[in-house]
Amino acid sequence: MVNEKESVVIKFAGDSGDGMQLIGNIFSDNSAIFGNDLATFPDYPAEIRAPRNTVAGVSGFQVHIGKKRIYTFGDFCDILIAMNPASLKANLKWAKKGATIILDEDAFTAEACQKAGYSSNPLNDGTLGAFHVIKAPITSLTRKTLEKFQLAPKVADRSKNMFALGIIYYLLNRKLDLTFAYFEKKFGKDSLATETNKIVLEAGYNFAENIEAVESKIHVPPAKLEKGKYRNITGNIATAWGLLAAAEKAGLQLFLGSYPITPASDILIELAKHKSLGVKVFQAEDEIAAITSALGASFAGALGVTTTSGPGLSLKTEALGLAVMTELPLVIVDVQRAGPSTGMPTKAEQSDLYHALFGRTGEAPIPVIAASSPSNCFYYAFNAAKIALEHMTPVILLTDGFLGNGSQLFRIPRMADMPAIHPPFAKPGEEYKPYRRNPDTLVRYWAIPGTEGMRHRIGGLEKEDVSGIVTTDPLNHQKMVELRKNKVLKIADDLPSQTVTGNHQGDLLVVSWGSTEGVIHAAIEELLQEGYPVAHTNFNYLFPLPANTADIFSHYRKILVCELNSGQFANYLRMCFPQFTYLQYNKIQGLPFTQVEIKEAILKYL
Amino acid sequence: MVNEKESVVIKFAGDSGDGMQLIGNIFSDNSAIFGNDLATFPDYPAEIRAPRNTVAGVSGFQVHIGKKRIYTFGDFCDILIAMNPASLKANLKWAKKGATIILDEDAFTAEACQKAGYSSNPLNDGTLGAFHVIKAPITSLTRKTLEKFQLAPKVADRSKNMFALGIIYYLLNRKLDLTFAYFEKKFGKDSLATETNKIVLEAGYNFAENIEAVESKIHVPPAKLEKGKYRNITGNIATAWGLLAAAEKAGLQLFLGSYPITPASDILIELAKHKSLGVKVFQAEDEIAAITSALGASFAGALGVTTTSGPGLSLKTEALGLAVMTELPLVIVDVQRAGPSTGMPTKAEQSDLYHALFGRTGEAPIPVIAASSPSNCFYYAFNAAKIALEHMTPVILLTDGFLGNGSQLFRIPRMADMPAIHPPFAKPGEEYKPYRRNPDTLVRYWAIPGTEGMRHRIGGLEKEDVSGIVTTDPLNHQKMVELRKNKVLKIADDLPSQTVTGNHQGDLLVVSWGSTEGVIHAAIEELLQEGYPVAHTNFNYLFPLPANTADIFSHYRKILVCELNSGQFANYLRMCFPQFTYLQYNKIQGLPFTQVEIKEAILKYL
Amino acid sequence: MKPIRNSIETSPVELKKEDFVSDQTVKWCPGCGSHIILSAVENAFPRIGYRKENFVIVSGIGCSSRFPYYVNTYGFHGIHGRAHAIATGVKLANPGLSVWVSTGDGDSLAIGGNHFIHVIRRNVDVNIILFNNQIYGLTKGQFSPTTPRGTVTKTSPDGTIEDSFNVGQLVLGAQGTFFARVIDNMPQLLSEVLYLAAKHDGTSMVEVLQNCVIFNDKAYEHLTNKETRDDNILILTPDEPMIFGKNRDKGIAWKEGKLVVVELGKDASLQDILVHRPYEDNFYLHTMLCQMMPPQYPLPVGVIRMVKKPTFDDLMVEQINRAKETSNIRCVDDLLNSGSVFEIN
Amino acid sequence: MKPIRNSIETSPVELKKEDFVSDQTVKWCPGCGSHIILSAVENAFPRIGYRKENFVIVSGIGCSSRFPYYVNTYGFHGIHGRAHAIATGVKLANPGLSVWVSTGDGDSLAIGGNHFIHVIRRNVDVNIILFNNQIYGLTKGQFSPTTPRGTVTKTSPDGTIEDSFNVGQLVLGAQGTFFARVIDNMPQLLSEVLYLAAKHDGTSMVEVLQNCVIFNDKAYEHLTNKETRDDNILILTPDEPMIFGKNRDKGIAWKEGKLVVVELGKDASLQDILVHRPYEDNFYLHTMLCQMMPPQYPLPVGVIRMVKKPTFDDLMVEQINRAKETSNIRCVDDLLNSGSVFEIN
Ligand SMILES: Cc1ncc(C[n+]2csc(CCOP(=O)(O)OP(=O)(O)O)c2C)c(N)n1
Ligand SMILES: Cc1ncc(C[n+]2csc(CCOP(=O)(O)OP(=O)(O)O)c2C)c(N)n1
Ligand code: SF4
Ligand code: SF4
Ligand SMILES: [Mg+2]
Ligand SMILES: [Mg+2]
Repeated sequence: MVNEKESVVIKFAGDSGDGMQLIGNIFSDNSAIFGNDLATFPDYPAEIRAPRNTVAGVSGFQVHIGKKRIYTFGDFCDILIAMNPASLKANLKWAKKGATIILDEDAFTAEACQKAGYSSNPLNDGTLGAFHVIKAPITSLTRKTLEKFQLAPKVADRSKNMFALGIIYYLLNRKLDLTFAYFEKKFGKDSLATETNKIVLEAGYNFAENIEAVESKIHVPPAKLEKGKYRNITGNIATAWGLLAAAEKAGLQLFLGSYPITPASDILIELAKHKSLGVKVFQAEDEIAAITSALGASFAGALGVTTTSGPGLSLKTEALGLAVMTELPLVIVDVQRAGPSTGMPTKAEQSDLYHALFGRTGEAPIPVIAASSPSNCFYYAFNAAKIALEHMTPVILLTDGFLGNGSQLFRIPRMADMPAIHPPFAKPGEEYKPYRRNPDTLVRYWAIPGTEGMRHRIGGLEKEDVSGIVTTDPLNHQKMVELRKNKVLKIADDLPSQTVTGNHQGDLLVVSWGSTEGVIHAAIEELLQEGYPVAHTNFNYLFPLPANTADIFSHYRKILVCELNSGQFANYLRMCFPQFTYLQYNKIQGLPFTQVEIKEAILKYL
Repeated sequence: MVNEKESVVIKFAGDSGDGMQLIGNIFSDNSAIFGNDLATFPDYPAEIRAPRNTVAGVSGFQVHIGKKRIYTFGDFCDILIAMNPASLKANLKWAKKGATIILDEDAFTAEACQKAGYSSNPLNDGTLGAFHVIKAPITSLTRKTLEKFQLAPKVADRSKNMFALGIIYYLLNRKLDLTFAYFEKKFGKDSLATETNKIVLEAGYNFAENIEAVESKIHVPPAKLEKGKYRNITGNIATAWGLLAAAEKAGLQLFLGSYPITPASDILIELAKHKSLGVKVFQAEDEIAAITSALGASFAGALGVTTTSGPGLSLKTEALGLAVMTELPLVIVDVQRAGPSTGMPTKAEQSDLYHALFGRTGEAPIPVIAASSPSNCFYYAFNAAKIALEHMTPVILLTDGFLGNGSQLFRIPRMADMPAIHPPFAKPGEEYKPYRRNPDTLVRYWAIPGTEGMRHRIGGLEKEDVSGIVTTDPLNHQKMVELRKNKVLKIADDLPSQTVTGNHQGDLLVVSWGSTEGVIHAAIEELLQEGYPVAHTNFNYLFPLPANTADIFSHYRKILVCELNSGQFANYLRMCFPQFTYLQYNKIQGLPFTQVEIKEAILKYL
Repeated sequence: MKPIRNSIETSPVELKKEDFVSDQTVKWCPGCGSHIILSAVENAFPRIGYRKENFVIVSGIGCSSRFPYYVNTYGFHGIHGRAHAIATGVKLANPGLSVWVSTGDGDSLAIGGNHFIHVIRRNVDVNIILFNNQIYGLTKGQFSPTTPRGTVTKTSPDGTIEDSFNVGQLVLGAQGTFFARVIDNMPQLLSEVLYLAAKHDGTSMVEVLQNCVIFNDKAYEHLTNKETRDDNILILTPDEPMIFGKNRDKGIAWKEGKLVVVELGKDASLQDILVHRPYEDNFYLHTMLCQMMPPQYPLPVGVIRMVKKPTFDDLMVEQINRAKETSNIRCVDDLLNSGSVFEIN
Repeated sequence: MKPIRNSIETSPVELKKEDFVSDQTVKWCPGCGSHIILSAVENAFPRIGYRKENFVIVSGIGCSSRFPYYVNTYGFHGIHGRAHAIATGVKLANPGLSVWVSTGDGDSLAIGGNHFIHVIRRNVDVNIILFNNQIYGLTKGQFSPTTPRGTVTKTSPDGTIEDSFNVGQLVLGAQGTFFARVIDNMPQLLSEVLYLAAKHDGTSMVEVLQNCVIFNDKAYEHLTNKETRDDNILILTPDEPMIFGKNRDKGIAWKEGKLVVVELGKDASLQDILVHRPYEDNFYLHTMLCQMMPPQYPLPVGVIRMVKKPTFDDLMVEQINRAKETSNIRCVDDLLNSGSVFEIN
């Protein structure tokens, strides 16, 4: 029997070494190719290999697949795979009532249970009473399946994850062939790894079938997606590709200066793979060298980019000021994590906003943009670069660990359809003055070293309007401060209008920015369906704000700002539009909002 | 004849090498000992020795002395000493109509006039028609006076400044003896320098007397100051001494980690002189080492301090987050200068406020305090340290170049009268938990390495409440974020109430913070005398704000926030008290407000 | 070994390894070289003999920088690259503490490179254990400034294009007074070296070649593998000739201004073999020892250099004491009333 | 000298000093050593022969870092300590530029120390002129990392308590391929050295001992004063014996693994005198030359070391070219459609 469902959330959980990320990814790809919309999120410990069987060491991967549009990786799961007691302990609270829980029975030894913090074995003490439990002796069956290869148990055990994946494939009524092909591509057609993985995957599938693990298999039909080519993509990879796309579109070389930091390193790692596109990737000695080398590259005519997370962004503060003064294009990507200080590096929050908006000495306005889904990281990275290049300014792009590591279906654009990028190159032949500006946009012109007749000098000292000569003239300083500010404010002219989901006026407008868009959108859709008079607007352009922002706000009696910090955007809105009153809903736990939380928060104010 | 005056502003101006700072200081000290209240401000070029006879190379020193209380170093001067055409060019706009201008006639060669940007000689072309001009052949008379010593002209010329000072002494009816004593103390009783300085000073004095330079000499009688001992002090020295005082009062060692930067270096230089007080001064390799060494010193049980200006503060950003997380005492002094980036290092403004309040990644609240006069730098530095030590938190103290380099009379306190400082040392014998808190203040206890029974580890990762064990528990993180915030907010309980000058309710409240206090106060006093219904409140405690702030604001129809930036404090107030509307008056020119500007701005809104 | 006696207070009772074991679960990967280093430290500390409250361990960020949590001392887990500066502050503020730094090749030589060379130049009396695994462990496998040229890592998919630092060479370039190198599989030698580091007045830099089993496994295989290690390693002992090899039949000798490997009994006799003198200020020889490496040479381990020079912290205290003796400003009241002061009555 | 021919485009016309003189007033103090350095650069650049638009000068902050304003090239006045990183970005992004850095002892060795050792280690092809006046000039006279121990300055009223860096020694410790030292009163030699620096592929570090007349006057008096200079300076010429002295009667020779000063005709003959070979990779000899200083030795000036090693920028381009040849991802459309992609119709 097959039971059709709109959407399903599956959480894979095991020890750090159990390979959960791998099967999570394989399953996601399989779902994507099958045609489901999806969102994923990995959730791993700070330690590289935390001690086995401890709650701190649990590595998880959540996938939300659907026939309908999927906006989040899901609050609670329908299916939980727990490879040991610690995984169960850490994740049971995230399982829906009645969820299916697949366990590796063999791992539930008394010792492991105790290490996980259980005083008795949860398999037998009623803990799982409310769930549909599939106890599978995964370890022993995996070993048995591989008996003929005479592998050491340690080696054989590495395939346990495939056994679990096989069970899932059965439950979700999936075929194995695409995954077989994947093994062949990855390990080679005739390799031992291909063979063992295939055979264990199949064994898991058969096991589930044989024990009739479920009354009815689940079928999540393909989503009705817009026509086109798709792929599953993480926010970090989308960011990297968006930058590559912008450089190509602008006809410039992409230069990345970066220093590794969780959760931003993957952008660096991704770009380092694409030398064939001409990108120059410089892993610097620290974040200061990363940003200043990128600024040097911009001076030399490249699209300079630097990528980092909170502690690294802090270190770039001084150079941001230099970028403001020199009015060179530069993209700074901050993949936010939970702070302050080292904080909780593998957890995310939205608490770098203050720094992005205000973290500079002197009057140093910098545009701030936030992506709001893994796949739109591509477009916002592209736009950040476009704005930086066309307005000759540093631009801060905020993403976060949820976006960066999470994945989503991405409809592949054609480069021909992407907007053009026109950097304001100085015109050859004309007399060049480094701080002469386009009177409309207030943007100065870009003269690339090596160009004849345009030798000039720029730097961090205050410069005379037009000529760029160093000066401390009082009125000139005031003028330059204002020019730099107005230049950035004028970017608003190029921004799309801010839009609203739901009622276009009324009682309550929910305001969000960045990665909370998905979950709030999902909650709002539900509330609208339930007949509540709500509306939602999510900001991607934070500074300057879209021109129609105040107009939108003026149509609602209440404005509720939801964010994963203590109210930084709300406070910023109080500065920008003091005429409105802002309610706040905040969470600072290193976790995303759940749909339930958002609904509750909204209902409180309705 | 002697003409009595309430107050006089004198500006000494010359080439960088002309020794204007020196005679400015000698004259100020002389005035202080004479009993005048006073304020001074040096104003020198960014270049060490800018090219001679250029406007860019002019070095100035302004002194405002009075019988009445002096709040500013004066908008416009009554007496201008101009040692060459460039000095005249740069400063004439700052001379009151009818001011006395003393010129070194010899320096007004055609070449020098041209270099200064004069097309004709201002001595003869009517430029000075509105002034009382004293043309003195200072160079030639100085050389002549020193003829008998057979000095090279270059050497003799170094005494020109004393000739000019002699003229001033005559004009202001001063005796020479105290200054003679000063020479003797500085150069030795029988040294050549003492003799030449004396003789030139006297020659200047006699010259003025002989030519009957003025119709009537000016007498500024001593001010009616409160009983006590006084001295003239700059803001930077007052800051250094305030820190020394706090350390002594707390019974702790003072540790300064610092890296030189204009205009903050003088604090470092001053503290390096006072090793006899046990202060440990560490000139670090950069600002990051400066702040982290200071934080290490605090961990080890000292009062850790770091001093800097804008670019340096930027670099300390990451370590500020660490100080927030470790909850150790630390004072960060930022002597603000004009930014952004390198900006105009020798000019000042108040534009680091955003960074002080918001320049951190993650949720990282740090108290911010601003001194508002050179002499009260002593008290606010003391209080910054007291708050840091008693509340176990980093504290940012904002001063600026005007305060740091400017001087003022300072009534010398007795250490016995300074408030006690009680750091929350952990009690020996009790079980120690690094993040256990005093329930009233939320302050954790301080266990100094070396203490028996209190070994513990702290750091930048999020820690479990009480135990301090590293954890990523979601609710713990939220709790810790809130505890750190509330701890800082509770500091407001210890702050003095915010006070108001002028009407206690009514039409217009002028709001300022930091170094603009004096000039605004002076303007308000005049307006009050002229019968306008105005009031003024100046903030020294910026975060948290004094508890009665909103109450004060609620008594006025209009609130005008004046600051030397584009409106950072005004925006901050919009966040804190969105119920009020704020008008703004801003200036971003590297110059202080003048009294006239402030009055005009206020009158516009009255 | 005897407790070290200097200005740091020694423990009145004899301490044991257990006195330094913390109650925190050690979260390094099973098989990580760091476990052995931890154990060596726990062995060395009681032997050093200071009161247990007088040990402070400071670190930056990295797998290696988790170290302070695992030793029961005062500890400060700092921010990335800044351990040396924090430690400098701790030591200057309180010279009665025995200050240790645990750091990684990224922490000390990438982001922390400036503090690294400056703490060494100043000769602040701190003891540094540099876990050199030639990789960024905590961030999962990017190359570091000690990763050999050409190595493929996550961020160098085509191999790195830069030479790595030779740690000892850089230390000596920055005028280091103490440099030792140990491999993580030599706990005994490490513990001994740590003792000597503690005893040394000034900055002691102990580089430990540490295997990262996850992201750079077997980087030191040729130095640890039973087959090859004896021929690839030269264990330095003060005042002993530099002899090595499975059969202890090879040695290091001078030849035309260069060091060469000779075979005892074949092309050299015992007298030809250089005797190791770490305490003689022979910059060139010590640098050469730092630079020697397989395949041409064996890798020297042990203390390569320990020479005397005044420490920054001692001199700071001296200047203060001298000022206290000579100045008549003895308290802040004196200061406030010094110089040009006048009175209004 | 001939124009340098490499991948940087040479000027089609012969350039003159005037081509590089900027229209800005030079604002250094009269008598400052920097004026001479400026003049030497303006002399050297035309001889180097590149198109004038291909020169870029990058700097940090300090008196020395005002340099870019005074030379008519593309220029970037950066922030304190970061010139090397900015210059790295400029060169990597556009290898067709001749990239120069002007920096001070504070800028490069205090705050910028980390970028200093890393640019050298990577051997990025930039040319660095380090104005070493042993003081922070622009901030008015605090000690720097090159200020000799014991010096009284504004921030060391009782004398500094730290050894200074020896620039050459640090450069070699960081694996430098090119190091030269010149005194600011030798414009000719400087101009020649700058030419060689430009010619060198890799990081060229030129230390100029520069007199700060205001805050550290006469720091190099013994090296510049007519009486003493000839006996205190050894001018190095490639392939020439190391002879010096007023009467050119002294030389440098080897003795028991050490360098010694010998008197020609007295305790040595011409054959005993070492011949200078900057291009031979003799780390030890080159380091010794860096360390030699009066009174025991003369101070060597000129190019001490220039050895070959691949440059970072060349290798980066090589890897990219190789990738372009081999990869089938040739544009972003290729990338977007690579790997696991599916289509909805
Ligand atoms: C300012 C900052 N930049 C980057 C990081 C990310 N980060 C943490 S540890 C590390 C490198 C660790 O390498 P290493 O010092 O060799 O330590 P290991 O983990 O190998 O012991 C990096 C880049 C950080 N925490 N802070
Ligand atoms: C981040 C930062 N810190 C400090 C300063 C102040 N500062 C400017 S130049 C300088 C040192 C200059 O010394 P050096 O590099 O030797 O240059 P010199 O002026 O001697 O040529 C310092 C500390 C600054 N501009 N920026
Ligand atoms: S990642 Fe490497 S260095 Fe880090 S704990 Fe694991 S094995 Fe050790
Ligand atoms: S202060 Fe010194 S280094 Fe700076 S310009 Fe003047 S003389 Fe030259
Ligand atoms: Mg490492
Ligand atoms: Mg200098």
